Amino acid sequence: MAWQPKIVAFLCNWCSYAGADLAGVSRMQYPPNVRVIRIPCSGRMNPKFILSALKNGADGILISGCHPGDRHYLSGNYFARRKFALFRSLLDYMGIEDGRVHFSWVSAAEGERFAEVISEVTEAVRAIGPSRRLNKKVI
Amino acid sequence: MMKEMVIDKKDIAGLLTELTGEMTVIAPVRKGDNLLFGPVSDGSEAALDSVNTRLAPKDALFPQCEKMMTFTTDRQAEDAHTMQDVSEPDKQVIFGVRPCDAAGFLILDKVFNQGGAEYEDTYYLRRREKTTVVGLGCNKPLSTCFCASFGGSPFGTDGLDILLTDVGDKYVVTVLTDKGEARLKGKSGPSEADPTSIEKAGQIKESAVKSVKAGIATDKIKGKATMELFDDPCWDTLYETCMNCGVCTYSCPTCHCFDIQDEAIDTEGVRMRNWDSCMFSLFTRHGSGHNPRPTKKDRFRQRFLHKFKYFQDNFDTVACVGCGRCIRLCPVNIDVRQVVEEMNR
Amino acid sequence: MNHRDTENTEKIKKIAGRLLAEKRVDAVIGFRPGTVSLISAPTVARTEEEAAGLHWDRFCGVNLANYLPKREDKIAIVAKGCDSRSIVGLVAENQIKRENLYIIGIPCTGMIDRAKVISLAESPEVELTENGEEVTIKADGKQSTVALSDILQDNCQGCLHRNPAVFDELVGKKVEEAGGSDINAAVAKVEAMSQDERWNHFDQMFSTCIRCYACRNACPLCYCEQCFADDSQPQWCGKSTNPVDVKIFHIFRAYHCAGRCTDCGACVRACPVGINVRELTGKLEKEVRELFGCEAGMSLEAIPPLGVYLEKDPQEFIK
Amino acid sequence: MNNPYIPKPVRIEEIITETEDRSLKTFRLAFLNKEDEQAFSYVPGQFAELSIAGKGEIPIGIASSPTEEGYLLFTVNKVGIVTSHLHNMSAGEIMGVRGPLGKPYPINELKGKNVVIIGGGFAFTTLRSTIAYMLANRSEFGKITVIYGARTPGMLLYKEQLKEWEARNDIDLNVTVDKGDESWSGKVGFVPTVTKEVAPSAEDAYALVCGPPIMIKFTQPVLIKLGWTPETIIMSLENRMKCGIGICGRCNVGPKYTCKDGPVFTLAELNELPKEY
Repeated sequence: MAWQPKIVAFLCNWCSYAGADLAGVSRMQYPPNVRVIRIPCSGRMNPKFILSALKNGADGILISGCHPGDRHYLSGNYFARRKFALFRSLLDYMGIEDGRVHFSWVSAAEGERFAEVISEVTEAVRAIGPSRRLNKKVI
Repeated sequence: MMKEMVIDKKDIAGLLTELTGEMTVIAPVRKGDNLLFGPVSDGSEAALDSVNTRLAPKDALFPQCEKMMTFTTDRQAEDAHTMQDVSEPDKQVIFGVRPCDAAGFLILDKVFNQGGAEYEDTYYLRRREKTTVVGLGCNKPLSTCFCASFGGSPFGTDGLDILLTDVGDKYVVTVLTDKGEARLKGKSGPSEADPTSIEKAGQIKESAVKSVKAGIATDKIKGKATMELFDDPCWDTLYETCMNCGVCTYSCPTCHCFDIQDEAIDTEGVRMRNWDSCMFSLFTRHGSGHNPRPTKKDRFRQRFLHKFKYFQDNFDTVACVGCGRCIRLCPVNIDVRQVVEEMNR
Repeated sequence: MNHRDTENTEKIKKIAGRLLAEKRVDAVIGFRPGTVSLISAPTVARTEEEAAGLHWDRFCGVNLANYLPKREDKIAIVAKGCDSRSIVGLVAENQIKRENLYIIGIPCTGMIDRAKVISLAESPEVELTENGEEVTIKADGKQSTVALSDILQDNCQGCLHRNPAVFDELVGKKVEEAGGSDINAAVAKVEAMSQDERWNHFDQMFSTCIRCYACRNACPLCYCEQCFADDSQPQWCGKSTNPVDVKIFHIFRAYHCAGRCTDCGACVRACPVGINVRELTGKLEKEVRELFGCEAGMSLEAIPPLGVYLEKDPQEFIK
Repeated sequence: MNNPYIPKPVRIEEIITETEDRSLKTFRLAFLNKEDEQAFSYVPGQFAELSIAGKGEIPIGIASSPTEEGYLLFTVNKVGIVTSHLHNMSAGEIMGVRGPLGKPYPINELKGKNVVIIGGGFAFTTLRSTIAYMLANRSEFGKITVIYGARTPGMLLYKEQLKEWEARNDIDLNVTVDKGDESWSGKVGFVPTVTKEVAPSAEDAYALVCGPPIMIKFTQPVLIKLGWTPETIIMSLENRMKCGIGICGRCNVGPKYTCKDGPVFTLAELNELPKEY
């Protein structure tokens, strides 16, 4: 079988996870390459999770939360946005490929958008191939 | 056994390259701004015309990270969950070792072989047995060199199989052991020693030995009770500027503490050991959170008591060879000579 | 021997002696002459006699703010521009009480990089003489003259804030700010590379790392009770020199300093194998300045950049 | 060359949940290879490194006695990575054992003497080994007195065994809890207090004391007051360990290594050493 990208998606409980749910109950089609990890809020997202996932074999990462202004915990995603901006630029600077780590805002009502985001992310990761740069080999 | 030969400096690279055909050759090599011991694939990579390496060559005998065992947790495998020893190391020659660092090997030998099969460190000993150590005398010891304090010398031969003495355009090659002899056997390069070179080597040695300041005294430490030294008020201020990093321990030719860790991806993994440092708080912290050495002061004191008191009690020698690396590399200029002076009062 | 800055040394001794005599403080954290060339040693003076042993020169690079977290006693501390900003950060992060501190600010025109001197002199045993903008280096019987600016630490060459941001007393007069023409020189060099080149550059750079944690421990910002690098459940990075674990350590170490780093250069100076970790912290320092318009430690009132947000913060990278 | 770092494979035969909070479980292990079992010759007080591939090793005192043949017992408190994983394993699974390690209790010196065993909490494990050993060789020892305390009745280890010992008349068993419950009819009180009540005679006797630091701290003066000398009070230390054979450097207490020179020390020996444990 051809290589299939493994993508880890960190979804906030209130918006993006519900969006994924909606996509599911609406029977929307999207690539099956995503493993979802639910987090309480995008503000809970610690960049350590991103590198841990890459280290342990993920080919791509998606972090998704509530749209700014639409958020459950008032300001969590605003703080997260600053953290993500810095971390993303640090990863890029270190030479981690564009298209390895993705961020999106998906609301609970956007099932269709969720499916689109997943397709987009999957294709982007597929295009750059398996992750090697921060993937740990022990033997 | 002892035999003297000479080799032209320009022939050294060729000799090393020839040796790479037989075994791993470890020598000082340039890595960026650093001079570090590392494997060479061609003799010309070796840099012998410089002061001592940034870090001690102990990594060649006691690697910073060493695989000890492999395992699989795959249920299908017959030997699932059981540990398999790694294969034996290759033969190696460590080339260009300074006499202080060679003395450091002798300290490590004591630690890794404490007698009786259950206290013999297989990994160290089998690598040690397959290692030949070629030394390089120090023509110009630095002001931070104090090897003479512990019976060492810039041209000391303890722990060496061969000693090289730089006499200008050639080295005088002093063959000290059968192992050393075997390494040179049949090699092009080394030839009969000429009296002029021998004489010159003697002069260089004499002036180098004179230039090493006597350094530090440790004579009174052994006689003191452990608790007397432990409770000495000197620790209350000596430790204060220490940052508890691992520079001194990791650059030291005699520090030997390590950690054992399992690493696995999916079902395949290794058990490995990594250098560890008594400077780190995690070093002694129990699973429960209790830490017998919770403060910087405790950890600082441990390092010096271990080197100069405990090690003397256990092995009748101090665990320091006077290479001076910790003095030169300490980010906050903690000087072992001053600490020992306090301990030896 | 190092070339002593006699004028400032005398002033520091005097201030420290006075503070101790008046019992304004319990101790003064400053420098004493080093035991080897090219470094001065941090020291804690508790008596007037010890204060008389204090010292100042171009090798007082260590960021003394590193010794402050969780101290309860009354402390006077000698602080350069960058050190004073670290102190501000520690006060803001509740690591030390401002009222327990007496900051002896010292305007700084740069610290000499010992690695650069050793590399030029090809010997660690060096005698330096400073003559205005020039420095004479004597080593191993040889003598050469170089421009002072060429042997300053990279972070000093580009320093934007040479005068202390906060102080209780100033040693001497404020110096002219140099403007920091190339504070991001090292970062710009890396940014100019292609993605693959950048990866290879860092892969190479971190290959000599020995995980001694000197960069972490020399940093005044690294005061966590337990560092993420020591976590075991989960273990964010393994303990070996595996290249992935080494990079993960350095990425997070730098990231943890984002918006807090004052570019004091402590990490680079402490590294025993000459890794320029400032290339990472410098990148984040630049991003924080450019994206959020913040510089760490400039005032006691400012909220750290990751503790606030603006609705108009950049988000073009988010789908 | 014998490689002292390689654990010998064992199978988990049985897992017994010891305490009501499920934090302590006893693992009965049997070697896969007969020759490994024969080579594993131990004395009460020694410990072994339990190894789980992919998780690591932990030093645990041997709770069984060499007189109990065919298996080893280890009672493990759930604290870190290895112990947590171990607690989730099941009978039949394969793991490793490396040892025996360390200096045991001085069994030969105890022979012919009265022996007082004072234990608290989950430190009772190697004391269980010692008691089982002495009872199996009963005639070789004098009077055996045991004082064992736990926080609550539910936190006592080896409950079935305690009942068996209770029923014997050749051992003076004093089990106490800090706080009883409706089902508890035994002693209530801290170990040092019970020690004072029982007042074991120092005459021709050794005391083996093993428990949490707080218990040790208050029991020692009680014994000293009763006329015990530091030479006859024997303790067992615990420290973080990795190699278990005196090399890796972290478990030292002054010049002594807990793994190699200990874990068993007399109080007299410990009095000369820093309290780094």
